[in-house]
Amino acid sequence: MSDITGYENEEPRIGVYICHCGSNIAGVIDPKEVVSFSEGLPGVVRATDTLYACADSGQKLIKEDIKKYNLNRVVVSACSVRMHEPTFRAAVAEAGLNPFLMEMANIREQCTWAHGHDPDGALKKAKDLTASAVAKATFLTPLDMITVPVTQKALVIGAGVAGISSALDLAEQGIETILVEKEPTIGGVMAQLNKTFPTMDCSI
Amino acid sequence: MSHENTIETFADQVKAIPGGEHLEMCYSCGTCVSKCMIQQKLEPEYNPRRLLRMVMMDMRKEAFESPTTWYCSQCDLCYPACPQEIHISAVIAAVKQLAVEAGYSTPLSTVSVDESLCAGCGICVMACPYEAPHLIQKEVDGVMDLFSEVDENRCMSCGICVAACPLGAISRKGVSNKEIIKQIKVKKQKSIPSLVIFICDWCLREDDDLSILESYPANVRVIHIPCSGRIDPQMALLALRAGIDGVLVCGCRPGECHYQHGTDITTCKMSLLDTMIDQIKLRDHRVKFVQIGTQERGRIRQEIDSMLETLNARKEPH
Amino acid sequence: MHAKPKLAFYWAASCGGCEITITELGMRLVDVSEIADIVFWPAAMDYKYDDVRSMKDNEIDFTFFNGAIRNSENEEMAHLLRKKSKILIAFGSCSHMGGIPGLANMFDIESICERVFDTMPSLDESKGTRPVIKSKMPEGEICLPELYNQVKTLAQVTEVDYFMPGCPPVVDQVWKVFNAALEGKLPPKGSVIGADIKTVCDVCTRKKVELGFKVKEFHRPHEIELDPNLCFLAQGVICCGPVTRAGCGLPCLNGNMPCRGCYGPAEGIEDQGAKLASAIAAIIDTDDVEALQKTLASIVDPAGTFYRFSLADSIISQMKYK
Amino acid sequence: MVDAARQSKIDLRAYTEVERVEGFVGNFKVTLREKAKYVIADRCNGCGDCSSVCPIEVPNYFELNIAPRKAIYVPMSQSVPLIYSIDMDACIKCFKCVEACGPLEAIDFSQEDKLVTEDIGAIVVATGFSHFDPSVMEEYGYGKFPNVITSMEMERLNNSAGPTAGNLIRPSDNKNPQKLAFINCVGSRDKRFNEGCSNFCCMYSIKNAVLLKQMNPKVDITIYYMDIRTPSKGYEEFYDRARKMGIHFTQGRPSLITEDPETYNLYVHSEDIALGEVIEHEYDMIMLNTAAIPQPDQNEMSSVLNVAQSPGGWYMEYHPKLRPMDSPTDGIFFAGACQGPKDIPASVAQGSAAASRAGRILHSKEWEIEPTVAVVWPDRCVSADGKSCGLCSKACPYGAVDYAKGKAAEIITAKCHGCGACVAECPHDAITQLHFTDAQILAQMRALLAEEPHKKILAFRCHWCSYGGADLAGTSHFEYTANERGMRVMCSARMDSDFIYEAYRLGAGAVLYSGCHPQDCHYITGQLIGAKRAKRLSTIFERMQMTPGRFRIAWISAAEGDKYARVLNEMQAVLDNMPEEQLLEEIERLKPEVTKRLRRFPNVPGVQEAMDFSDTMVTAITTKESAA
Repeated sequence: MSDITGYENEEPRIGVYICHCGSNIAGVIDPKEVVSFSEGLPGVVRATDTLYACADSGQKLIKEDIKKYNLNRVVVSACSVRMHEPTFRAAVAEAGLNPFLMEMANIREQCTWAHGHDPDGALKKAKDLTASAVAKATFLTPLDMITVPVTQKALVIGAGVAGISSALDLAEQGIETILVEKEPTIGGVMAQLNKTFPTMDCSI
Repeated sequence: MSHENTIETFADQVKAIPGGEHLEMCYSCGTCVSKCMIQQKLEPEYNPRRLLRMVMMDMRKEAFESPTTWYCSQCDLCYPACPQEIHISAVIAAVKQLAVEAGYSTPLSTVSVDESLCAGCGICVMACPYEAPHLIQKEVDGVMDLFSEVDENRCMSCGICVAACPLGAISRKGVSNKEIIKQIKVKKQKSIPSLVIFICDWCLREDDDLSILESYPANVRVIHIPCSGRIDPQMALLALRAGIDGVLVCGCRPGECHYQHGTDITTCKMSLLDTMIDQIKLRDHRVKFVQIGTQERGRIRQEIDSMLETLNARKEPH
Repeated sequence: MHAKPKLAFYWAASCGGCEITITELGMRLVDVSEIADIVFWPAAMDYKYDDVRSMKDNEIDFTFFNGAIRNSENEEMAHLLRKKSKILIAFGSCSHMGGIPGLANMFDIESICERVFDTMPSLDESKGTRPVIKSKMPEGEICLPELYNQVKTLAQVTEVDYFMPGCPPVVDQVWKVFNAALEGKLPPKGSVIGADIKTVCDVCTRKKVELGFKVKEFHRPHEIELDPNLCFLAQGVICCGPVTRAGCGLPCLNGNMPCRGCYGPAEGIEDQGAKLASAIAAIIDTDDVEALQKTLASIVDPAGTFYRFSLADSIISQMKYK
Repeated sequence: MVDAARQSKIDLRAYTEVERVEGFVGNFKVTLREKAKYVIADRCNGCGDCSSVCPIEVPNYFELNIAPRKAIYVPMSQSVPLIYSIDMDACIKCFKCVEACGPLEAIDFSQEDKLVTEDIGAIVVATGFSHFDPSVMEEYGYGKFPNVITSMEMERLNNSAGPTAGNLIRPSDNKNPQKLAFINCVGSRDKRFNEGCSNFCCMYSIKNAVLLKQMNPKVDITIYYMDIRTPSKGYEEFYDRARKMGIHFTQGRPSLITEDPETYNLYVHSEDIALGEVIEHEYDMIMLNTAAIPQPDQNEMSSVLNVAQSPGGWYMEYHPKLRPMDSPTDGIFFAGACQGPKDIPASVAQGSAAASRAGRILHSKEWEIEPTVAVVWPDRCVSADGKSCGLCSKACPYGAVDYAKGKAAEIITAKCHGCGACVAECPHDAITQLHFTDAQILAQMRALLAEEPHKKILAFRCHWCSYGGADLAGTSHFEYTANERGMRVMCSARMDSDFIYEAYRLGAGAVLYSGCHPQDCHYITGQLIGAKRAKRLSTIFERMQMTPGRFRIAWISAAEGDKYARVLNEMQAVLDNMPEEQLLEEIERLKPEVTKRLRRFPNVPGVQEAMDFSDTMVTAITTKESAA
């Protein structure tokens, strides 16, 4: 069950990318210091900084490095996973790596933006977060997305102006749509209005 | 670090004083200006919204010289009304504190203490909503004695202390005991009851209501006082002893007093007087205290009419 | 040699405490008798009213009249002594302001009789007894003085020259007044004598209240342990000191009890209770308007507390009997 | 409206509520409650004969309760569908309606609510908004002064289909008002009630003023406003038009309305900001433009749908800029004001946008979901040995564990949402979660606590809420201590006790255990499991006499960036208040106790390797750092 334990005998070859995010990160800490810190971490064969990791140039760099350095793990120290995880997953996938072999460290929202008053502390934290991502990356395993079937039927809850237009759009796309309204009539607040701006036509 | 050396702005100074923190939340809606009655009743230049603006724009001198800085009596009608929940009176108090530190002083005519009468009992210290009076040790004729001293920059001239002082040692021009007693004069007519109305300057917001007061004939005497807290039970009783049939004291609804607690203190006074009158079984309802809310347009007429009716009924059997 | 000045002492509705004060002069009374003649003093010596009636008008130089006017006898003697005296002094709280008997003005005479003769717990049974002014007895008709519905001060029935407050007036003040009277050094008529001008607070040395102090609940003196060095008001105990004339020498305060107000209102105060109510109301914590009534309710018996000695003299009492 | 009823692909279910939503993207099972109408829909022809004989009158919600309806009713004559229903709370069962209906026999008193289940691929939530009740604002006298009404009430009074057939009258005396005022921002942009701007009221009041002015150019209309916000196309021009028509605009938020007790006329007290003066004007009638607020049942719906709410109560979108129509739950989308106040054009636009987002899924036969699911090591599961356990099955919020005594538990992958509750709950460490394995998490922790661990605050955050909260703290620049070291798992249910013990064994200064608020949990009941465990841990640490505050539990939503910063700063203060030696001494004192509780731990597959690796990692970090 080595795919579950996550530790494969394959020697990890990790690429670490420290994003400047313009001045968002680099304005508080020096990304180069994080790069030199990362260079000595176990498994790291490539560490570098980039002005915008999410930009085409940044993604291109990662993709090229994967080939050039034969990377099998990628760590991106940049922003929140809620922001760019899909971007970098797609990037490594394009380079032929399983997308789940990419790990992010959030050194923007949860570091430089929150610790602008303490650049030294922020730098320490950025290093630790990057090391932590490297550690996790070491134990990452390739995963495949799970595919589920789709019931081709929509439910729209609420038949006010938004619900009605949504339901009409779905229906006109050919999708069976249930439009549910808790009151005895549809129309919502709009139906109660006299005339509506800016055209002053009747609401119903 | 760069921000350690920044010059402290006026706004920074105000915000550093407790209560001043929310200054910059103001979005200039003007609610405070019209909720407050000072502009209409006392000082046309009064405008808290503009004072806050002056602070934000670093207009120190203008703010220190603005009547708004000095006239706010911290009644806090505006505070619960402020949609941004700014404690406006606290911000103004912060400006005033800075103004005093800068050597400015109040333009209000404030109370003064007659030391030959003051017994140093401390009642005024407890009564004042603004902590203006305090007791000081002073040598008089070789003896150390306690006297009350009033910080004029704190005094808002409400006259609560004047009423509370047992010895009449505190007075304010215009509303001293003597000046009020002098006004208690009504042309007495046999069949018509006489009524003295002590009305606070703030409980009638509307001009309509003020004109109602003036609409009564000479048997109704209206005496204007800054706050119902200025009146004490003795004053009411003296009016009765002088032959007046009834005394109506009007103040603001609790929570709307222009001097924070003046109307509540009057409630206490009048309620104690009522209890005592009740205790000696003198049930003739000749002294009444009413509290009028800002939305109670026209209520003053009802109250005067009902008082006159009561007094009439009392006269009839004789 | 001039004739010795003549002194008279009389007690109307009173407890006798004022008389005891005079006896407390002790050996000093002997000094008095050296220079003055005591011509009437029913509490100490056997005098008859007729002795007074037989005097010439203004024959007595100084009459010290103590006690309130409760009945027809009190009033008759007040008029009589007025007539016979050059100077009539209301001596002690009762004749000055009605005193403790004056508290009876909270009730009418019938309800008082009902209490005394019908419902008093110490009575075995109610016999419906009431005082009768004239009753026929085997020995003949006998008379009782008529109880009045109102307790009055001396000044309310006759003209009074001086008022000497106190329940009772303290001995030193009595001695001072005797001396002043006998030396002809009394102040203008109508004055309060044997007392100070300012209030008890003025001479009280207890630590005064702190800035920002307000009372949430009042206590009666027996309900809490009292700090002997702190203002009573600051302890939530009602003290009449702020409105009461000083001159007593503070025996109550020294005994760790608040001032009861027996020396009457200080100079400039017209109505002791009303003014005290005003002062007390101003120190109540009004932050919570809902709780005000509770705070006020903790003042037990306001009329009896604020007007303990001056109810008969108060404006509300006068309004009641108008 | 009529289009929606006519569209053959739309199955319109009025008078129906959503009772339950289960399943996942592409495969939702939705239970609907079709409320009893007591009228058979197929037979009712909408003639209204029943209603005209009904003797009962109750206020009609549709007319803002200013006009009555019968107990058998349609809210308005243009109702869609035009089917009557009986309000059983009002009905006295006189059966006059049955008589009136006659041979149609459409009325059926035996009807009951019906629960139906539907298979659904994607859901668009468009539940709309509600109106702020201004009677709590005493200063405006609504509910006390008859001629102070809300603008929605005015809509009905001014509507040709409304109770007065469009004749605007004032309630006190039925006269046509000649002098009117509108007050904007009633209960909105007001921290006492609703902090946000209601978005459409400026245009809305201008629209009403223009309408009234068109009907009667003589009426005098004033709009009291704080700011006029007309940001969309054509809006500013509309505002111009209103001013040209002579409608007065007064900048100033009224502080008080009073009423003349005889005429019932009203006086508005306001500052005229332009003049800097207090003004007091008399009006016949005043309309309050009340705040748009979330629906009263929005909290309930939010639990039914398993979606979170922003501060203020609106539904929270996945990302305010990038994915404004998406809920955090795949397959559920928002349209219209339920996500925040919107005017009609914006609501229509968002409705269409949500349809398009949903269409992506609904036009596909298959949909991909994240593989971060739970997996069982059958050889470690004691159930296989015939022992009863089943804790995994009990913990699972989705019933995704196939558990039976005698065989190893199995995870039904399609049902698993990947919260990790079963993983952390399994007493035998027989389950792991892909992409969030114990080995991965431990390796991360070791790296974070490599240096001076006693100065660090290890913060466990759930992906959906508290991690989002930490993001928001950053985007808002709410500064907090840089000693925080964040760990991310999908749900607080995944935060294994062993992780916490291990953190203290490694010498962590403090540990934060944080997730969402119970009602916001992305995994239905995941937070409850996490919360229970956290509470248990807290008791244990208390018994160990750990300094209070070194273990902190905090529930922080993605909208509570300020709270995240505050909690971390408070934790830092706890550490700052302890002398360093005392802290180190306490850490050493507790080490044996926490280690004792970790006894099963090294046997978990992968953990030993992670430990070994971490030793090299720690060495690397410390050498690097000391060099720096």
